Amino acid sequence: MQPDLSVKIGRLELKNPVMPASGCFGYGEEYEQFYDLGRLGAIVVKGTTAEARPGNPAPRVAETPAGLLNAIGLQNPGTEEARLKIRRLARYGVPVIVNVAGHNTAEYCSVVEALSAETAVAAFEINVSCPNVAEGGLSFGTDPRTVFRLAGELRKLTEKTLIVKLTPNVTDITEIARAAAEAGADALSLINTLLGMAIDTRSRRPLLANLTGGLSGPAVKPVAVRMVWQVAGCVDLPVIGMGGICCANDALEFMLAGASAVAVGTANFSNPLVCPEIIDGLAVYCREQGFSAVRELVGLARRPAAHKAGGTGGCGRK
Amino acid sequence: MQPDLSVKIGRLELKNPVMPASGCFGYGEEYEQFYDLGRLGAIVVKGTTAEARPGNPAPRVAETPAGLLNAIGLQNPGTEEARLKIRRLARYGVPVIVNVAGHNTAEYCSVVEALSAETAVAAFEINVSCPNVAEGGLSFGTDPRTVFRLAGELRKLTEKTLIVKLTPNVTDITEIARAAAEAGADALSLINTLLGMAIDTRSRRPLLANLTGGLSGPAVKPVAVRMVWQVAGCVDLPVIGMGGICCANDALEFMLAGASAVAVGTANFSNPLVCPEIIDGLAVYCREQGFSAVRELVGLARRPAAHKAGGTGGCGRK
Amino acid sequence: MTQLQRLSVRSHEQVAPGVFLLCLSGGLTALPGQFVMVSVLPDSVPLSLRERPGEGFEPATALPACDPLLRRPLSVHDCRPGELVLLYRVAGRGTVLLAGRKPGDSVDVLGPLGQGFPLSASRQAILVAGGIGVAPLFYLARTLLEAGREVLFLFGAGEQAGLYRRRELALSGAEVRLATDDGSAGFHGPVTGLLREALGRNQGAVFACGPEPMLQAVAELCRAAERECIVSLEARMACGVGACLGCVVPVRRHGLAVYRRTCTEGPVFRAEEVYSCNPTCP
Amino acid sequence: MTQLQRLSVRSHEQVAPGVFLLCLSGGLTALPGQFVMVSVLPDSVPLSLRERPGEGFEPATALPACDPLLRRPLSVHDCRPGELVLLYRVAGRGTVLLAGRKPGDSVDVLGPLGQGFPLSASRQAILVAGGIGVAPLFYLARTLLEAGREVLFLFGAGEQAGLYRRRELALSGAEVRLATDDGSAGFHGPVTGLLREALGRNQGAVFACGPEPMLQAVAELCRAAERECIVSLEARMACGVGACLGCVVPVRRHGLAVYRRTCTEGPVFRAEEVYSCNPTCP
Ligand SMILES: Cc1cc2nc3c(=O)[nH]c(=O)nc-3n(C[C@H](O)[C@H](O)[C@H](O)COP(=O)(O)OP(=O)(O)OC[C@H]3O[C@@H](n4cnc5c(N)ncnc54)[C@H](O)[C@@H]3O)c2cc1C
Ligand SMILES: Cc1cc2nc3c(=O)[nH]c(=O)nc-3n(C[C@H](O)[C@H](O)[C@H](O)COP(=O)(O)OP(=O)(O)OC[C@H]3O[C@@H](n4cnc5c(N)ncnc54)[C@H](O)[C@@H]3O)c2cc1C
Ligand SMILES: Cc1cc2nc3c(=O)[nH]c(=O)nc-3n(C[C@H](O)[C@H](O)[C@H](O)COP(=O)(O)O)c2cc1C
Ligand SMILES: Cc1cc2nc3c(=O)[nH]c(=O)nc-3n(C[C@H](O)[C@H](O)[C@H](O)COP(=O)(O)O)c2cc1C
Ligand code: FES
Ligand code: FES
Repeated sequence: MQPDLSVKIGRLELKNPVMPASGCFGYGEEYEQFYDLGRLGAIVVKGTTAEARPGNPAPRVAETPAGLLNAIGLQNPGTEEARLKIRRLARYGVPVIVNVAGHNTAEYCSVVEALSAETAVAAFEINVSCPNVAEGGLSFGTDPRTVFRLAGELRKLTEKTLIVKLTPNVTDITEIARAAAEAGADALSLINTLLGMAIDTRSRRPLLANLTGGLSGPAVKPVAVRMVWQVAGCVDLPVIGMGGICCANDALEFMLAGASAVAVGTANFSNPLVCPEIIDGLAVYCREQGFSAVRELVGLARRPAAHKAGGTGGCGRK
Repeated sequence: MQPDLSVKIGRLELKNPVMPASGCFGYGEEYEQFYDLGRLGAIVVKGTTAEARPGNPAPRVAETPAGLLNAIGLQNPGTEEARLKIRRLARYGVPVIVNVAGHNTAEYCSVVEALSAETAVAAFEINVSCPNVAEGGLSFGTDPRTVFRLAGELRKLTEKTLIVKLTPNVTDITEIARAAAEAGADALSLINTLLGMAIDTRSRRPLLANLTGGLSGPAVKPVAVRMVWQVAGCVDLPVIGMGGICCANDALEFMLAGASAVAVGTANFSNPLVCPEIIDGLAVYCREQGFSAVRELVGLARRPAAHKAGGTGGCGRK
Repeated sequence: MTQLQRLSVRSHEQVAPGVFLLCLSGGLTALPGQFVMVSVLPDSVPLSLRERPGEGFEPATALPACDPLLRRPLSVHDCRPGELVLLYRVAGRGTVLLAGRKPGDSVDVLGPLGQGFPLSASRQAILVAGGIGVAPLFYLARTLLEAGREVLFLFGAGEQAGLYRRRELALSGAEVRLATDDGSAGFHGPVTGLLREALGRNQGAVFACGPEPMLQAVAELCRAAERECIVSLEARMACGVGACLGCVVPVRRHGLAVYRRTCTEGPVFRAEEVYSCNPTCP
Repeated sequence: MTQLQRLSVRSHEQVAPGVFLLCLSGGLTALPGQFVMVSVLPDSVPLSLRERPGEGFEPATALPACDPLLRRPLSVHDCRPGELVLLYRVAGRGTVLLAGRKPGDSVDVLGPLGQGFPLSASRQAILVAGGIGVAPLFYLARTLLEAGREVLFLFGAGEQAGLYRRRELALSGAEVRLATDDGSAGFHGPVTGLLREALGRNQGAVFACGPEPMLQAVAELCRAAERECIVSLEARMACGVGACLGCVVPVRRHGLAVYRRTCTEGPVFRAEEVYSCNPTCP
């Protein structure tokens, strides 16, 4: 029997819980050649701002141990060109989630307003990691009051599913999560990248032209799983988990910690087939472990008695 | 010509900038069999509390991509037994730094007071990542006022070099760094571990009995280098950099970012000889790149014009 | 004395599905029950700056690979002058990588580590292995037999294929009794089903290694029979040398529950110390 | 069409200290100037769940290795039906690992990627290579020669040992002129020292690949001589397919400075577009 992989994110129904993460999949064009994008649970497009943005100077990426630093700087074609690219994606019959970015509240609002009536758009994911120009460049996402205000403004502008994407660069992520929930977000996604830096010991300069960048990839997975665990435990909203997912097993870690769906970013770069492979792997896991629906797994690790099979692998005496 | 590897941390003179990180080297006993500990720049011992602590239940460690999660829970023999172990280390003629932990201010004070007159102790490193019982279990190190008060109390109790060890689990590490500096710390060390979690998809339970643990190892290096860069740029105190250092090249990244010395933790586990190898590697680098003293490297990456040799490795057009 | 060495792969064969016998040449002298920490990283990766000069790589770039980060603990399966033998089951990423090592490749080994089995003066001994738990008991059996002891080796597994190295065991001179859960070889049932009878006819101490439930059952039978019982435990390890305190197990000593390091005070413990203790007691 | 394939190592030899020629067998058809993204992880590591069933590994444990995380971009050095050849210099962790691959091992290759060299109708062409920059120009030379063009190949390096594959180049029928910084072979000085004279006697477009300062000097000479100049660039890449926007280079198009992706719109660019542009202009 084929396990049921469908999940719900607010009112959004996904046929499976796997989607590419924003900024790691462009507008889908590049990965069409590798597989039928119609297999995905959803497609999250590149962070979109009101007007086109050129992005940061190069070098923009640097490899780190099991990780990637990037400082793309929100290069994107602006809302109107993004609209065309999003419409093009409609052919796959998969919900398209628009990642929204801005340097001030007005810019976020303008993107959401412009695309709110667009039928090709299923949901908005609000990237609150952007530097907040009004507050001296600290990211919107580090202050619960700012997140509350921003999410509240956007909530008024759209009936569509509103997802707030949290930054991990904070002391207490639950505080921010609660602020987003109280402002009316339908779901939360996490984590965005951790702020990092790498230095080239030959040139003795930072490897990125922007000096610092965002860390993603397997290296950050334990931090991401911990934050999903914390947020899923304190807020009654569906969570989309991400950060270092490379295989079905990683996706399962997030779902067991409490994520209803997962996003896969950096892993697309090393393995363009990673998303469909994870979808297949989740089905294999459900079958082998006796689950008829993948949503039964959500948050299972939170319940001490939920051992269905297995054991501790002979390790650890409990 | 042999390059000069000596560095200063406040009034503390180290013959080279390399020391094992607290909790990763016990009290030195285990690594004596591999090399002469007298080669080290300093020795930082296990986090020490007033009374002996049993630590957390097992499993206490879990491997993650290029990283390690640990939840040892401050198992240590208490101040008086630690004193004997520290005296034993005096034979190596290397400064011994005592890492101090506690659940409340009184406990930190009692450890520092008890060991302040101990000649075998060269400095105290204050681990402010411990849960603060008085403040509901959030770590001391996440609130600048608490750090200011704690460091201020300890400053009154000792003339010895006082190092405050910062936690990376904060929104703005420079705020905490400034608080420690204002309270009279002689130096700062960073980073302690990032809070993380891993879940076993077979047992569907967290891999650590403690649920969450501290992430260390190469995975965290970009976050650590970024924080050293930020702190060295905002506070006029020597910084001891750590987080994922595995080889001389990694140590150099931290020094170029602004660290005056480095500590090596997790890497000792995979390579017991890592500390002397890094010391040798720093000397090789200085010779090859034409530096007569390693301290010339401190913060070099902060100065755009400081390219002495090399280039960008053919990559990046600047 | 504990050393860090690069040993060379002499032979490496799959003795059962997913189970490998790795023979390394090199001078490491270990006692039965001791273990080593093996680096699973491919040896083409330079481990440090030290190894680079003259190889044509640029100094600042040929960095250590760091995933998987930790060494893997493996028991000494056999040890003779100039040869170290390991028997391991592919369990995850690390052992998958190790399984790729070919004759002539080198393997970075830290050891010997931990306490060996205490060898009492008794003329007889009962060894109880479950599956891959045979790994350290094989060397113990050979050592005891060479010292002229009588060895009764009880060996259980899920199915016949899990009774690794049973032929070599039998050839060594031990009296081998098999048990399988599916009845495909020997006694149909758990290996503890053989132990009751064995305790009747062999007066030696019991040495056991295998899955946790098996160890508990063995310990319980020995306690009831007032027989000395020694178990070899597993624990997740980071350093393997006693520095990280990651591998502790709660044991009862002089009536007090304390944590002991599996890598240093273990992996061999007296069963009564381990199984009289609630895992979270200290 | 871009594909993800596992190709098998046919041969792998060190042609100069730290420089390797890797011949892979398999069906990938690329144009001169295109490149591939190569996974440097040892092939003993299962890349995904998909590959595991039936291999005896447990499903949830044999996870992908993830360090080094990214594929490495390498130019197509030569390409014939059923064969793909790469020429690379060991530069860091990734290429060290790749250098460990032995005949019979497999290598995971994504490609072909990027735009090839534009082949104008001109009867002649000047190719200018600096060191490892010979990698893509070798295939270009062969292709041009087979199409009956006249190829003047200017090849510079620090010393003679850096003139990789110069004999094979000469055998291919190109007119090869060498230059070394230390005078150990050919002209004593930079390869651009040969270009001025070459521009006089060969009317074809100039195709260049090599270190950044060399490319700038070549571009400058061509601009002065009003000769068409095509350069192949390097940039740090994450995805190689155009999705991450990590590999951009600022170029001037229709008077406007814009970022273009080296992996998709490049790696081959018109020199005047690249070198008329301040790196941070957009
Ligand atoms: C003292 C000792 C002796 C051992 N002797 C043998 C032996 O001779 N043959 C054999 O097949 N196995 C033995 N084991 C178990 C062996 O160490 C694990 O199977 C192995 O570490 C799994 O590594 P992996 O990367 O394949 O699995 P993963 O699950 O990917 O490993 C992830 C992490 O968990 C640790 N880990 C996973 N399972 C275990 C386990 N059962 N025990 C301890 N750590 C574990 C790994 O070392 C690694 O750090 C022994 C364990 C100990 C503690
Ligand atoms: C389109 C293209 C074609 C190339 N063709 C060849 C070729 O045919 N032969 C050859 O020897 N080299 C070629 N290079 C350079 C080659 O990609 C790098 O030398 C290689 O990636 C270094 O990897 P590493 O792990 O050994 O070095 P590390 O320095 O450890 O690499 C760290 C990271 O930086 C990247 N990186 C480092 N140096 C470069 C560089 N010069 N260019 C791009 N990325 C870099 C790596 O890909 C990796 O992501 C090409 C580069 C590009 C962009
Ligand atoms: C190259 C790159 C570009 C990214 N761009 C965006 C973006 O535009 N908006 C956003 O919210 N997140 C962006 N991210 C963050 C990812 O969506 C994701 O949150 C993060 O990378 C963690 O997931 P991963 O480890 O699977 O990559 C980007 C990440 C990368 C690597
Ligand atoms: C097993 C283990 C135990 C640790 N114990 C302590 C401790 O007692 N006190 C402390 O301040 N830091 C402790 N740390 C943190 C390290 O000192 C260091 O800050 C951190 O691990 C980052 O460095 P690394 O990546 O080189 O390990 C411990 C780390 C590990 C891995
Ligand atoms: S593994 Fe580190 S103390 Fe045992
Ligand atoms: S490498 Fe990703 S866009 Fe070019």
